[in-house]
Amino acid sequence: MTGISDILGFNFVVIGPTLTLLATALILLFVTITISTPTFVKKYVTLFGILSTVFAVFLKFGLFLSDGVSSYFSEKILLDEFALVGNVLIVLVLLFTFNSFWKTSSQIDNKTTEALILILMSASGFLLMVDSENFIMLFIGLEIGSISLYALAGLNRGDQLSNEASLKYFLLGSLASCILIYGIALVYVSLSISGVYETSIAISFIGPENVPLTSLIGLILIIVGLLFKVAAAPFQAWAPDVYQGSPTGYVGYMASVAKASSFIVLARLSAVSLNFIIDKFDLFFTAVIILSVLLGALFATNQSDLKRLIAYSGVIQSGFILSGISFGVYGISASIFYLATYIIQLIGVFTIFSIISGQLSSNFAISNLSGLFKENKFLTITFSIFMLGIAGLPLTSGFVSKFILITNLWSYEKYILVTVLMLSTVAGFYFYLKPIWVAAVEKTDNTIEQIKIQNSDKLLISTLAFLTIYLGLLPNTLVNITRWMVENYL
Amino acid sequence: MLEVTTDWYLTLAAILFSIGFFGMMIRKNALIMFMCIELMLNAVNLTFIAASKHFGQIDGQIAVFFVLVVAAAEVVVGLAIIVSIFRKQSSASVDVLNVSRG
Amino acid sequence: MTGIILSLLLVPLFSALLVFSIPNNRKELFRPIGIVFSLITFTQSMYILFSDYSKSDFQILLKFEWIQVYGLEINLGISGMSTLLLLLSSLLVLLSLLSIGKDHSESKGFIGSILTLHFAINGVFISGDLISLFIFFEALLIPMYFLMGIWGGDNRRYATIKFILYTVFGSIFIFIGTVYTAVISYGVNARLAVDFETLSTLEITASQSKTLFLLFTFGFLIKVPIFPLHTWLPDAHVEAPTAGSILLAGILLKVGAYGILRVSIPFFTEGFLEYKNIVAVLSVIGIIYGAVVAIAQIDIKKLIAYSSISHMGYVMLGISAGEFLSIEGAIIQMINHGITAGALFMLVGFIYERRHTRNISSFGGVKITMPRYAAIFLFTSFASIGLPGLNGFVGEFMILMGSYNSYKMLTSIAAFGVVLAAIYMLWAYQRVFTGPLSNEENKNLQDLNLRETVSIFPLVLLMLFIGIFPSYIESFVIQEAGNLSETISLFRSTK
Amino acid sequence: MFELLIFFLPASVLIIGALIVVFAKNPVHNAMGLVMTLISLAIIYITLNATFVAMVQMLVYAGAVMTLFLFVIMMIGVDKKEQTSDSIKGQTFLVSGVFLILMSLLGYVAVNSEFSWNLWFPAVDYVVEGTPQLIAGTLFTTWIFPFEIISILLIVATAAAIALAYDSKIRNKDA
Amino acid sequence: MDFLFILPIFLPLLTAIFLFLNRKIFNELVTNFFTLNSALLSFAISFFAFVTFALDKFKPISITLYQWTRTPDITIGFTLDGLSGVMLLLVTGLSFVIQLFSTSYMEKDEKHSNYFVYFNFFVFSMLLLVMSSNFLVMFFGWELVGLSSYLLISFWSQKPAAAKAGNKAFVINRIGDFGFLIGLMIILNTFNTFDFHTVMQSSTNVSENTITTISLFLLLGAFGKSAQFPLFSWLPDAMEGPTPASALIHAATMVTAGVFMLVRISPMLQHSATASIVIISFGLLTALIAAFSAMNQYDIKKVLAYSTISQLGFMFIAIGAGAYVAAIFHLVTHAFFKALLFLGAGAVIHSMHHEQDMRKMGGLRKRMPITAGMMGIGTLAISGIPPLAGFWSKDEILASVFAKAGMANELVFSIMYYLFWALTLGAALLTAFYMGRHWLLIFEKDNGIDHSEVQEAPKAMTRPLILLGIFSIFIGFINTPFFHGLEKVLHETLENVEVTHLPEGIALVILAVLSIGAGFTGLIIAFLIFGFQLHKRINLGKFKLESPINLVKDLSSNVLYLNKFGNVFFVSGMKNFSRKVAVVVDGLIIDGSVNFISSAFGKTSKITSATQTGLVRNYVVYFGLFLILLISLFIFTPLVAQ
Repeated sequence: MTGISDILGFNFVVIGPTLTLLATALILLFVTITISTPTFVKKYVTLFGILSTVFAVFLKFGLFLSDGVSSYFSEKILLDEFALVGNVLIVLVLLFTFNSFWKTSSQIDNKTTEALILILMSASGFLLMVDSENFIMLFIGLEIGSISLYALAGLNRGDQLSNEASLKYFLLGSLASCILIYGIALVYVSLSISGVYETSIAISFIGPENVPLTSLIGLILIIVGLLFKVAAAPFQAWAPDVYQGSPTGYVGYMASVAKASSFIVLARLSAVSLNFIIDKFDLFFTAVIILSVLLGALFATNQSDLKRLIAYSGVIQSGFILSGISFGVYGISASIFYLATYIIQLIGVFTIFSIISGQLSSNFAISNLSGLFKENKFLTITFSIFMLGIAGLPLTSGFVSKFILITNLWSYEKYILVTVLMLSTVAGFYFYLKPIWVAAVEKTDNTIEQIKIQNSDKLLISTLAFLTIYLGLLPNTLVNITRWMVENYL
Repeated sequence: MLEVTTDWYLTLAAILFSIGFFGMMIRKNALIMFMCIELMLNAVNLTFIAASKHFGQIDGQIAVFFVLVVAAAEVVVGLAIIVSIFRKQSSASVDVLNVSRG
Repeated sequence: MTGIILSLLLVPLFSALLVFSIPNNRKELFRPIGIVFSLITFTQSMYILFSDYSKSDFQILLKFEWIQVYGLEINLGISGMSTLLLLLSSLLVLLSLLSIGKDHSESKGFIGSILTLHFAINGVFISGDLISLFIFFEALLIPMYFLMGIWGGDNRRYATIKFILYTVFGSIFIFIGTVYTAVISYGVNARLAVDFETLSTLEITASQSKTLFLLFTFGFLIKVPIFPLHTWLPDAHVEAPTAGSILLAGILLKVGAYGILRVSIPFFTEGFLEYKNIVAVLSVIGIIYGAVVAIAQIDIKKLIAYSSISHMGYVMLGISAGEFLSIEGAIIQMINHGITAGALFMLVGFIYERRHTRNISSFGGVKITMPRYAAIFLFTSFASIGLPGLNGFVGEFMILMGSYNSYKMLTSIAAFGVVLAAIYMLWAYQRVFTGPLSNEENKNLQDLNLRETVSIFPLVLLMLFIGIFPSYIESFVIQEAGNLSETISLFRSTK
Repeated sequence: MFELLIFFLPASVLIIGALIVVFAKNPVHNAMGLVMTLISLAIIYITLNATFVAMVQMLVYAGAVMTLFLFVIMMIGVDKKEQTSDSIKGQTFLVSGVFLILMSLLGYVAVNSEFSWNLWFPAVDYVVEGTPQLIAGTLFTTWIFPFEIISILLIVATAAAIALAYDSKIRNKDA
Repeated sequence: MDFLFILPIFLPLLTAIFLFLNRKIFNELVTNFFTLNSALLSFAISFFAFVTFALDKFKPISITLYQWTRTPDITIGFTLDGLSGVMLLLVTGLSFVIQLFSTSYMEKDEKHSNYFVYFNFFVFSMLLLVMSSNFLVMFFGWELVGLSSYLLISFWSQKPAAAKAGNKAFVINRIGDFGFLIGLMIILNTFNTFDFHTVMQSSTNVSENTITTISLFLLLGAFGKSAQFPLFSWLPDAMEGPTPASALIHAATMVTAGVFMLVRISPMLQHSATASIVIISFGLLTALIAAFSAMNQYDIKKVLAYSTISQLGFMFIAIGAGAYVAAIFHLVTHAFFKALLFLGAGAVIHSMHHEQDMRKMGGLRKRMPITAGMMGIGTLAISGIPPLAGFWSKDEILASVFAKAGMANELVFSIMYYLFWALTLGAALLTAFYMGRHWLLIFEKDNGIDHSEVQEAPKAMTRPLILLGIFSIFIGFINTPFFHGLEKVLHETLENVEVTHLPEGIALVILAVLSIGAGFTGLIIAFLIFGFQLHKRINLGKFKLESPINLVKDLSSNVLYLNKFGNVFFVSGMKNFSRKVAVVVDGLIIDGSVNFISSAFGKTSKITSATQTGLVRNYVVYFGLFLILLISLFIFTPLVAQ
């Protein structure tokens, strides 16, 4: 007997992670409003919620194993490998950043609950985004996530930089959303569809050579909207300002969750929707990649603020990841590997920043690091590992990801891209080593204030550092996972 | 005799979108920039509805609802940000806020 | 044997970790631990040297899967040449640990960095495929960065960054070359097989061979360093602490030449035949140029650094000539320059610790206060000049004799380097050691103490031994030099 | 003729309104311009058979959202002059160029689509009226999930607004 | 007993090592004991080996010690034939005599034992050189004598001049070695072996061009070691070293290595006419320049140094003329009388408390009769006064050149060789003149300085002098026109070599008379000027000879300004050049371009990051610009819009 809900494809396992996060947020809201709650309750409720989400993702795995790739909710929600990996990434980001965003939130007077709700909600939004099969759904998910992030950036209201970050992020983000939804509208207007798979079907129906210009532009605008979120040049302008201004404890989460979900969606677009017409976007992607890598390197060289530097390095990394996504399926698997390792390093770096400078502070000049080695060797070493990982030095995961990616690019004969990417790596060594120099090498008399590092932080950072090294030495498992992701699309 | 086709509406939407974009480029007042964003979202809505009529599908109009809600939500957050900034420095001009740069 | 191969990697790493994990208040433990473990590595290298493995071409002894879906493996192995270099590196690490003064020997980071460097160096010489070679090649940078950065001279920031960027710039070419090779190999083997055994049977077209040769060789040449790409070296040497300089000149420079011999020539022979003339011309320019610039130096370390450029020019000339004798000479010259330059830097370090200056003009007549030091310095200088009967002569002699067949004019010009070498080394010796004791500060200099003498002495013995009985060291490289020259002549005849 | 008139009249009001939004110096005028635009859009929607959407447009946009805007404008004061001088020389020039080119390009894109439509997706003859019934029917079946999910967006917006604008110190002072 | 001749080679090395290891323990006496006995022993063994060898009809013996390298097959091997046998005796014998002298000369020097270490090491190197059976071992010895001479010259290295001189000697020798090295390269690549025997045997199969090239490069080596023009300026400077060492190294042995080597390769050399002419012309040039320069030196040792250069020139002339036996003969005789002269000079210096300026001597004959007598014998010998040693050898050289002229098959060559002969004769005359001046200035001319404190040198010094004096008288008889002793010894060595023979009969007599005449003339002129003070007794005023004589004096004392030329052009030139290269090429161009790239990148970075203004509307403009670019890309590129 099939009810209406079966016809519409209702399945609550598939949106289980979203619902769990939502429920956690609502419980938090409820307990805060009704009774005066001690902070540790909030903490454990949040933690419990995140752990349940992990469990929900496991359930989703089970569903995938039994049903395979399938759509739910009248083709609004899609369960495929991208969605699964995206879910896992987002949940892991939540888990890894929990410590710092919890500490940051608990330091904001009377706004702890709101901050936590915003974070959980944004995660649920991004989860929806990677799950969505429909572009409108994608847009909604993106907006849920982004709006929370705009607010998070401005949560430290006493700080002008934080306000500024929030406003800039909001204005530019909204503009990007406008462009994205306009792209969706153009695709709809030219193909009368608005879905990931539908696009692919429509294109194969009319033939790749007959795809109307309008839908091409529409797709481009969608991609631009997503590229904005990952801060690829020339849509990178917001990233350094926002990273710099936002409360340090949140930046790790903000940067990694947006990047993870946007790239997963881009990968799916590239593998599914653009499957037949990917070569038409060749020039566009090449331009974006080269611009990202060059501008990122150029701007980063001149930075004295560490958060801005990481932002620009993110621009370069976006170029790298995008380069794999834009050409063929093997490249996508390489890019996802890259993405996963990069996110680990990114979170690690920002966790360390927030420990050193305090959760709420916005500015983080490189000179803040001076004397770090004297004060805390653990942080210095792990920080160096993360930076070297981002730089792509062998024995770290950064090298493996670069190697796989470049190998794929080379086999697609993208020689120019390879050259540009490698040149930026050289430049990268200049500005990635600069903070290490200040932190570990330079002899200085002025020591930074005493750093108190909690055991949980220590555990978290060492886990991330270990992962960075481990994936550099034995990357087999993760490579297999990323390869499994794309196997159906070969 | 000229016939009003879907293209006309689409062109109108494109012009509206461009004007919104133009406003984003020249104005410094955050409030007005919001309004420009509203203009652009409305251009999108116009496109959706024109397409909806063209294809005889209702989905385009449904999409407009979602865009509407998103626009409303954005306005709420945006205005909240402006209020928050205004409390701090009594100005809503975006150009004052260029401490982080370079 | 596989166990030893693995322990060559793991023992230095373990010892580095051990040193790092000792609390700071047990300062006296750092150096002994380092010495004991590098002694272990040294013994192991000796063991390999006396086994059959060292006298043949490269053989892979250990392989394990790295990335399964791409069919990537990590291969480890050895050959005669790499065993010699391993031995040299263990010896130099051991001696440099012994030679360093108190301010370094009680620093955990310093000892640890050196041991980490040892790990990476060993990795380079036992890696059996392009990937692991590249990994270790790059991994060398990390300990060097800290060694130079933390314990370097006044201008260390500039020098360190220059060193790193230069090397990284070179290594991206190696990286791209590796990727290219892997992709070609994928087309044949359906996996990214880049181990040396597969590569030696991999058939590649002439144009690919040329491109790949250029890519790899360019990267390695920066490390050598060859003439117009050399400017990182003097800066790096001047700023690096003594132990860093010893290892940099003694082993790290050899990595480039090793890479060319191990990768560029055997696998991309056609490219080698195409471009060897350019390399040869640049090496000869380097020989003369390095020597000429060395004459004008006022800093002893810089002088030795430029002399290294000149000496490594001989190595590159020998390699690019591609004759059996010249390649053999090049390998031997690599070892010999490692010994001699290491010893020279160690000696400069000794006097730097006493006087805290390396400026030639602030010395003069030091022989009077430090006769033993002066004698050893003179001895080492003569080894560096290439006096027959000492090690420096053997390699240069073989290179010149061998290269003459290919490049008559160039080799004759290169031979003039021996005259220039005598000029700069002896002139420096004259200014530092002879004449009256003019500077007050030099009057209270202490001669070498026991520790310092012990740490320089093995090198002195080696200089003499290799110089008098080169056939012993030769026996470890004959096979490889023979194979290389055979490959080259085979390609030359088919061309 | 009537068709043309019913297109061009609201269309020109719409563009004038939009230009007022962009160019007016006084925020209240801008807001009024926006209202003009929104209302004329609603009229266009009606001509496009989207009656329910037109109603919602009037209520939500022109009503609620604009009220919000005006409220904030009043709150932060209308008497402040905007700094209009440019920090980059020739910016206005550049921006006008960008504007014109962008507009023509987007227009071209829109017009260019006709070819493919007629070939693959010709305009339909029948009329789909955007009545509440039809919209509700679709919204609560195939679009039920996004419709429910959009509530999260509203919660997020609320939470964000509270977090950003709600000042506990002021509340404490009042209390 | 074949290996016997190896012992004298390594005995000095062992002594050197032994003394070096015990230098802190042994006092002077013990050191002297060891070194003298070792020298005597090695001479005795050499003598014994030579006698055995002579009894075996001078059949060469070869011994291979061990393999130096496997590929190419190079061994450390030694050979004993006539040539090396003579040199073996010469080196070990002289080394003993000179060490005997040194024990007294170096008395109470604080580095006494070091001196003997270096000395023994030098003897070892020299023996390595002469006993070698292949080019490599010869090169070993070749370079090691350079090293030991460096050590001995800069023995008193706290004296800047000594250090400088040692340096100069080594570097100039290295220039020669550079030629030697290139010669070796060509040899190895032509013959595939270094073995003398094989190389010489197969040299007939090789084109003359190759032979000439090899010879010329080896000749460069010989020029360096034997201080021939233009590489001679190190030898006068080398006089900064201890005098006995100079006697051994810079008179008797090391400097003759070039001559030795050329004789060694004579089977090859004879095939190249070009090389012969080059050798003879440079030899003659050297002989003349050095003789000319010696005329106006006032340093007691420098005169001898220039004289040595000049005499070496004679030997080169002999080789160029194909008279290899004559060259070796002159080498041997010269070794004795020049050692005698040097030791004599050493004795004088010792007695004069290290005063070397001849102008502060004069009239020492009465104070130091033995020394004066022995040095007189040396002077006569070098001047070619019969029947002393120098006469026989020098006469043979002159006669050979003359004979060579007769043998030439073209008139031009004939005339050229006659000219060479005449000039050589002139050089011989100059030799007699400056040597006479030398002796007269030291022992005869009264400078009005009181030398009452000067005493005869100790016996340890005079005994060697007497010994050498006896040799200087009689050694010439080993190879006279009546008894070709040396020729027989060298017969096996020069088996396939066409040696220029002396003219027969009356021609020889006339030549001998001419040569004797030259010697006497030179001595007489010297006596007239420095003994008889002729120029003071007759009035030369009306001839206005002052300025030409002063010019000649000036040129002579400044060695034709060749040293100054060399200093300006090569030493300072090299320094300036390298400084310019280091600063301009290395610093500004190469490193500058590297730094320029990085600073350009930095500047670009600074400029471009100015676009990140922090203003939202600017960011939106970037957005818009890129959107325009994108859309026009899609509209206008054929790639996208079909």
